[in-house]
Amino acid sequence: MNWSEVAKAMLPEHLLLAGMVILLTLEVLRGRPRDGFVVAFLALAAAAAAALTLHVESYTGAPFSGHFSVGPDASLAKFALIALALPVVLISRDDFAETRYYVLLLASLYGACLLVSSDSLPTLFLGLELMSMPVYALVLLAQLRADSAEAALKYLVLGGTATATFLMGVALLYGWSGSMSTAVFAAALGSSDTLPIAGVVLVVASLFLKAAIVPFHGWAPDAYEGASVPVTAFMATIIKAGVLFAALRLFETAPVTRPLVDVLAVLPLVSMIWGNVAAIRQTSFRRMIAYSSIAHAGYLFFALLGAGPGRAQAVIFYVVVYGIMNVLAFTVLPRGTDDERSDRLESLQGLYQRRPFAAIMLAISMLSLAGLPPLPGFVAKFLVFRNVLAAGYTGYAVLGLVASYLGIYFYLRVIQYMFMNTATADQPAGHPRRLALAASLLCLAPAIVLAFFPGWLLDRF
Amino acid sequence: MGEATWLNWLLWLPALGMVAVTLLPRGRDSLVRSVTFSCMVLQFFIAAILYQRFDGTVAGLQFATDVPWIRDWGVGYRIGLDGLNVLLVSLTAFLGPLVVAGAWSAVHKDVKLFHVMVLFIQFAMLGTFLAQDLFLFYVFWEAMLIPMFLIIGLWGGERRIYATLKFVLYTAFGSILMLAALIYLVLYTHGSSGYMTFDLRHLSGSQLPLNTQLWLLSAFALSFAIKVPMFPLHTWLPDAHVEAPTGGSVILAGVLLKMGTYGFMKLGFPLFPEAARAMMPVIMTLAVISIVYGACLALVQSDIKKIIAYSSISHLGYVMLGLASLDLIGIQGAILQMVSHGLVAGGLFLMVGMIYERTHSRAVADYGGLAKMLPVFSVFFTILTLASIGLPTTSGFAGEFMALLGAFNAAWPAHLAGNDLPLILAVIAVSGVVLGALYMLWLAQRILFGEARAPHAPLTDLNARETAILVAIVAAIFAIGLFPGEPLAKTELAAREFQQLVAGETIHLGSTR
Amino acid sequence: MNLLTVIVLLPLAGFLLNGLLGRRLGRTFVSVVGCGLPVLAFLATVKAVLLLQAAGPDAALLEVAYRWASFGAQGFDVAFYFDRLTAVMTLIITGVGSLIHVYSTGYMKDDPSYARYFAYLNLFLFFMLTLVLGRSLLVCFVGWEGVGLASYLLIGFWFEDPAKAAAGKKAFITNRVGDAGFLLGLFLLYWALGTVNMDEINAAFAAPVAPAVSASLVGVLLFIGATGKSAQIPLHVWLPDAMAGPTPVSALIHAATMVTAGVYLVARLHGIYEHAPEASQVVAVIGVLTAFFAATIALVQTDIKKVLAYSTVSQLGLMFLALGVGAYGVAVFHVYTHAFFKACLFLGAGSVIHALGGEQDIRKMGGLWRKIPVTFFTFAIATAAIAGIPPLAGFFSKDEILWFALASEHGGSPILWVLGSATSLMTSFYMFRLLWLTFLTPSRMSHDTEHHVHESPLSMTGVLIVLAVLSAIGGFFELPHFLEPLLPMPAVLESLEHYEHTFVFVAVAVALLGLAAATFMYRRGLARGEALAARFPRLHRVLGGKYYIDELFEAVLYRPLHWISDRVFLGLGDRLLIDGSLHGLAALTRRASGRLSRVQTGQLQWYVAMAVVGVVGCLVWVWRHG
Amino acid sequence: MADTQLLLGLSFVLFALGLVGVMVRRNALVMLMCMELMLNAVILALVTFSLETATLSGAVLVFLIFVVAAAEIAIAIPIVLQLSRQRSSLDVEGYDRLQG
Repeated sequence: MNWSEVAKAMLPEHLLLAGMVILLTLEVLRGRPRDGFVVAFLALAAAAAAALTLHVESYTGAPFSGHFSVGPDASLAKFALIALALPVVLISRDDFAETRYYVLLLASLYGACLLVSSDSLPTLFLGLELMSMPVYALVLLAQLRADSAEAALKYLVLGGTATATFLMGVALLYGWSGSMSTAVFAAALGSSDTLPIAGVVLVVASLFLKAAIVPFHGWAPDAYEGASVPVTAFMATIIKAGVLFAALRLFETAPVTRPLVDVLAVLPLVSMIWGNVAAIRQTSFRRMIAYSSIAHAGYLFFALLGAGPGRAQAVIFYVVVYGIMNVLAFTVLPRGTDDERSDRLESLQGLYQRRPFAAIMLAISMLSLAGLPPLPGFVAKFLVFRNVLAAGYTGYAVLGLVASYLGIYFYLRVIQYMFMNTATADQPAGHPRRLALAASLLCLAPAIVLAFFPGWLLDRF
Repeated sequence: MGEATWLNWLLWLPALGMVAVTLLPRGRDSLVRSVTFSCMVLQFFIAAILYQRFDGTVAGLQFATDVPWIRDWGVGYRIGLDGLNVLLVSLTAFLGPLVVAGAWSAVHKDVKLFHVMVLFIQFAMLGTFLAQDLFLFYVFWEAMLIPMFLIIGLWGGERRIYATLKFVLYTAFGSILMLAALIYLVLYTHGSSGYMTFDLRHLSGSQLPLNTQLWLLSAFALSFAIKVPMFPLHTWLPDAHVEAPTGGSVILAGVLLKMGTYGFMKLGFPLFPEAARAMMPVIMTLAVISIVYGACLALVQSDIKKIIAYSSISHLGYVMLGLASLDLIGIQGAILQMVSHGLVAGGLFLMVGMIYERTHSRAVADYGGLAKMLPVFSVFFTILTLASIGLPTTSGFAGEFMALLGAFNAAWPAHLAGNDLPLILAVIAVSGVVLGALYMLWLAQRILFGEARAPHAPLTDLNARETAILVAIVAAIFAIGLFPGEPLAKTELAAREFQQLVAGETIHLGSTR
Repeated sequence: MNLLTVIVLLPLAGFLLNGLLGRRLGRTFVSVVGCGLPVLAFLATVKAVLLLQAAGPDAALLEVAYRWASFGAQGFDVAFYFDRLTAVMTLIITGVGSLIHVYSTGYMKDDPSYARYFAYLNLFLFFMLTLVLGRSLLVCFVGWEGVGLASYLLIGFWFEDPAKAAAGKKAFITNRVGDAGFLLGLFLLYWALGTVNMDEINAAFAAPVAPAVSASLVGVLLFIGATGKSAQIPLHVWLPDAMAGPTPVSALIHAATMVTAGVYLVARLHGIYEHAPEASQVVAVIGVLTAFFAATIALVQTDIKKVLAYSTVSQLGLMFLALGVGAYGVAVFHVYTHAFFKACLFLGAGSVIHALGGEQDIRKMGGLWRKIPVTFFTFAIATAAIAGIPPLAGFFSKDEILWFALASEHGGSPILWVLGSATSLMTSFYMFRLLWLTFLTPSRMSHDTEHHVHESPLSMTGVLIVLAVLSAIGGFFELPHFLEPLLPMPAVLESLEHYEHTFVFVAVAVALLGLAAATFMYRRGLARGEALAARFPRLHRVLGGKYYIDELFEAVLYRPLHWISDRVFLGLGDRLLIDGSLHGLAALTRRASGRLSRVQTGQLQWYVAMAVVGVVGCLVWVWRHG
Repeated sequence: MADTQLLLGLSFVLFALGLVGVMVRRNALVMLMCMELMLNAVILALVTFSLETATLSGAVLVFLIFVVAAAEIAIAIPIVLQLSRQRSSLDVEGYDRLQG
């Protein structure tokens, strides 16, 4: 084992870990709440910088051969995950003063980074769990909502079921091959035996569960609504991204064959339709975003239908754009003292009159999520469907596009509320906050870059 | 590259204007208007220069830029002027300043956002016309939705939200399937030629099997037909037009609808020529139904804007008929009719806006004898009415006449070969000439003539700004009506190429006998 | 110098000057410009005629102004063509036109929209000249539609009155129906010949190799256009209503010039009709029917202008009869004489109306000859002329029409002759009825009106005198002979060759018979006429109701069109089927959204159950299809 | 290898039992226990496979599962505690304030 390699290859993870350690130390020594935010932000920034450097250097290394390896793609994915967490942290400060919140956040990110680099199923499993479990606690931490415990329990029980399912799948794959390498999964995809296929199905089902694909989505709307705004943002973007990276890690570039294709196509398709349709009548913003994220999970898994390098390209680009846009929405969301009321969609009425910047940012976010050009969401959608079409699934692609059409309406409804309806008297004031502004600019800048120069990101694969 | 710079300026000027207006301080409404207006005027001058320097005797693109954009997929920033878009680009640039001027005193709410959106849609429209890359085209095509959604939804009338959602949902549905077809086409070309590109010049020669072509063309056609709009996909138009603010209606009628017909001309037919030929009877039939149907519906409306809206359906039917004739004269007529309709319908909507500003009513029944009260207004309204009817010497005649002539030139050989459908359709289309006169004159008669009445009795006649707008439009209408040869010389080569590409070997040049 | 272009553009200049500046510069300016430019155009025309005469009998002047649009090697030119036929028409238009302009300065003296009136009148002249001077059918069509526009504007000149505005609209739209036919014919010709230049079309049909198009079809289509403009059955309905316009307008547009455009068109394209016996037959039959039925309606009209209007329709019918039997020159001859006497009649009627302060009902007139003698004398001469009393102008042209209707080898037949002669008889009768009732019978005017009756100013009476003189002597100019190099006369059936003079006597007898009958009926006033009407009440009602053609159109065309548009297209098509299904889909989606929300019960165990079903389902699916 | 089949069968039955338990038992604590049961079923399967394939990595994973299971419970307990305090009930059927 080469220690310098361990130090360098895992630098982002180390920095996150360092952040956690410092935070815990501070908690023990001083217990001053304010430091938590600063330390977490610095740790994240440093980790992001480290990941970016590794990517730019095209660094490759395997400090734990067969379990953990780093390549440019993995570094980029890590950078995306950590960078997405930056604005989330920025908007967290007003809600969370406790150090433990930041520790949990960093821990979850650590897990996400781990799974991106994992080469073996146990590592992947560890990463997945390390990513998920702090979030159960984070959901619980929303003091503003009385229902946060309920949300956390629903998330935990379904998450735990997913863990068990995943492990059962892993066990079957292991039983079939005698190996714990992630490559087993890709190999099993091409097999026609019952055992490996059953293993694959179980693993896929657990990923579906974590990413909230219909019919495994039950937890998502409740958890999103019950959690606090930054945690919802975190769940909707980073967790989803982590799960998709895990899927990418497993599927690699292997083609998906017949009976499995239907599972991988139909359930995401149903998710798109379900999510987009159910979102139409929602009155809670976060719940609406939850249904939206169910639909987006559908698009993301759809991208796995196509084999080859296009798959990673589509998934990563989509995840990045989707993440940025989602976080952007949460950064500008007006927040009142009464969380339940300020979460109502009606509270957005006339937002443009009160806070034009927030309204415009939210509009950009919604339109991008709807996949309308010239916003980056369109390029992402385009990539996904190009991939599906390239794999020859014309029918699925057309159905998917029609499903995505269904989603346009409720995104536009948000814009309608903000721009076209006039405010009712008792709207929460929601003053703009400087950190939130910084957070939204942090999202806006890459969004603009990705809108006009999608090639900048695409050419990195 | 020097010349191409001009075209890039033309395209990006509205975008720069957007940024500039956004950065202006709040509450300075007149400054916002002035900046937007100067931006539009500047842009019009650039377009005028480009139009002047556009050489109709040279085939292919002029002032072209071709820069890779997303290298991986062969997407490029490819823009250029050719014979098919040169007139429409000029029209767009011409109407731009008029829209701003027309909204000068009409828009008081969120002035800044309004002007940003107008510049945005101007940018998107120019981009759609100029794009020579399928991906770029689609991006601009869809980008038009957003500003239009806001323009109708924010500054529109009572049912604006219904109207704007209807508009967007209608249009977006078409685009979604077009997206699928577009990707499929590019992937197919990739499969057969080995390199992936969205360059239109490379895509139009693809040898797809007829069946595939039919599917893809249907998807494209759906999107374009919604935009045109052709029967039976037209019901968004009356609502959108009626609810939109004046500027929005002008943009819609003036330019946006031409996107549909331009799409057929630039993409739909040339990309899938065999399918286009196979589908021509259907398209012709729908075009003719649109002509008659739109005219009939215009006849029974009681809202001035709705009458003009339905008349647009009818007029664009002529465009489609001309295009579908695949006859040189018909194609030229279709192009001319697009420009003409942009001017005429745009002008009429501006005039309705002017009167609406004074009385806040668009009901035909509220008006009468305006000729007495508002003589200047009435003169312009009469001229525009006549142009809409297609009276000779106006641009409306030139376009309609050539489109119909083209349809006949195509119909007779078919008739002699035993296929009577085109002939029957062409004859019905000519009847639209009568219907057009019927509803427009009835409108003019009801509001201009008879005993004088209006919701707010003492009305002031048009002011200098309004008169100037209308003089510009009327001058353009007569210039095209009297001297159509000038613009047609710029488009002839492109029209011929289009015809040869789509009609294949069996060209009937109308009059070569 | 481009003489022909100048002729066309002079009135346009008048229109622009009067239209743009007229209101600001005052009446004198308007009068000078409005009358001066048409007179200049007349003088220019005279010069052109002199040039043409110098060039020989079948020569033509040709001027290409510019190319309107080109398509490869081909294209449409804006070109003017001037031969003897054009010369006659142009002289009538500019000559009679100038006279009527002068008359108008008196007639419209007190109208507030004086400048607008002259602007429109000049605009009309511009388009009319474009129509006759245009070399190609396209330019002709520009004028064709343009005169329709001018007519529309002038009929609706007093637009405050909704009925008048409606009459303008009706005229325009009826004409449009005809124009559709015109366009179809034009398209067909262009497709077949690749040109729409009328001289080339004639040449093409005269060529030994016939063009690949049915001359009859083209002929009928173009004739449809002509029926619209020249008010032939069934598109005649607009002309009587068009009398809503100022009377000089009726004289110029709806009597002397515009309505004869259809005759001009057919004569100009005689090359087609010569080779289209079926089309010619249609023309003749429609012509004679129109002539006959319009005359019957005119018998019972009581509005002075309506009588003249139906008389115009009837005379136009006779012209088409002549065209239908191949006597193109004769038709133009009648156009020419008709222009004089009908203009004179209308202007005389205008003078009467002017004198009576707007009264148009002949039942409320009578005994005017003493009070307005100049008007009476000129009116009487014109009446005699139209009735065909020799040696006045109408006699010559009408006699020839009836002769060729019988004797032409190109479709002449006794039936045509009988109907034509009956028309002639009725014409004579109703015109003298008009003369008697208006001028000669004892006065039936109210005292107040009678007191105010006065002769018109010199600008009006002068014009009347000039026209009366022309109506009297115009027939001596052998126009058919003058036009023969262009429009050859049809051969005469051999069996009738020697009977021409006999039929001249018959014609004169018919005219005199009409005169006598009218004198008998109306010498003493209305009583005998009313008694006759009372004996045939049904017939009288049908004639008075103009055969209910308007009502028929309303019931058969207009109302169904409205009903279909409103109920079927709008109600059923747009609202119910298209929007209805879309709204249905939207409602369905919303309902589905509600259903899906209800699936989200909040019950943790239900969520787990869904997930378990999902896992098991996936496993089963893969196992079954593996 | 009848033993292997037996053990595997047992493992699947346990797993299914756990799943069904989560699905039907309304007591939150019992639900958590059922989740542990599922994990134990996996452990059994892993060990069986480890034996059968004569590799060790399966057994290694078993230890990781222990850790994770413990952590899961550690997080679950405060959640259940808070819920029982709020709603004074452990019946998950009553936890339906979030829905729709």
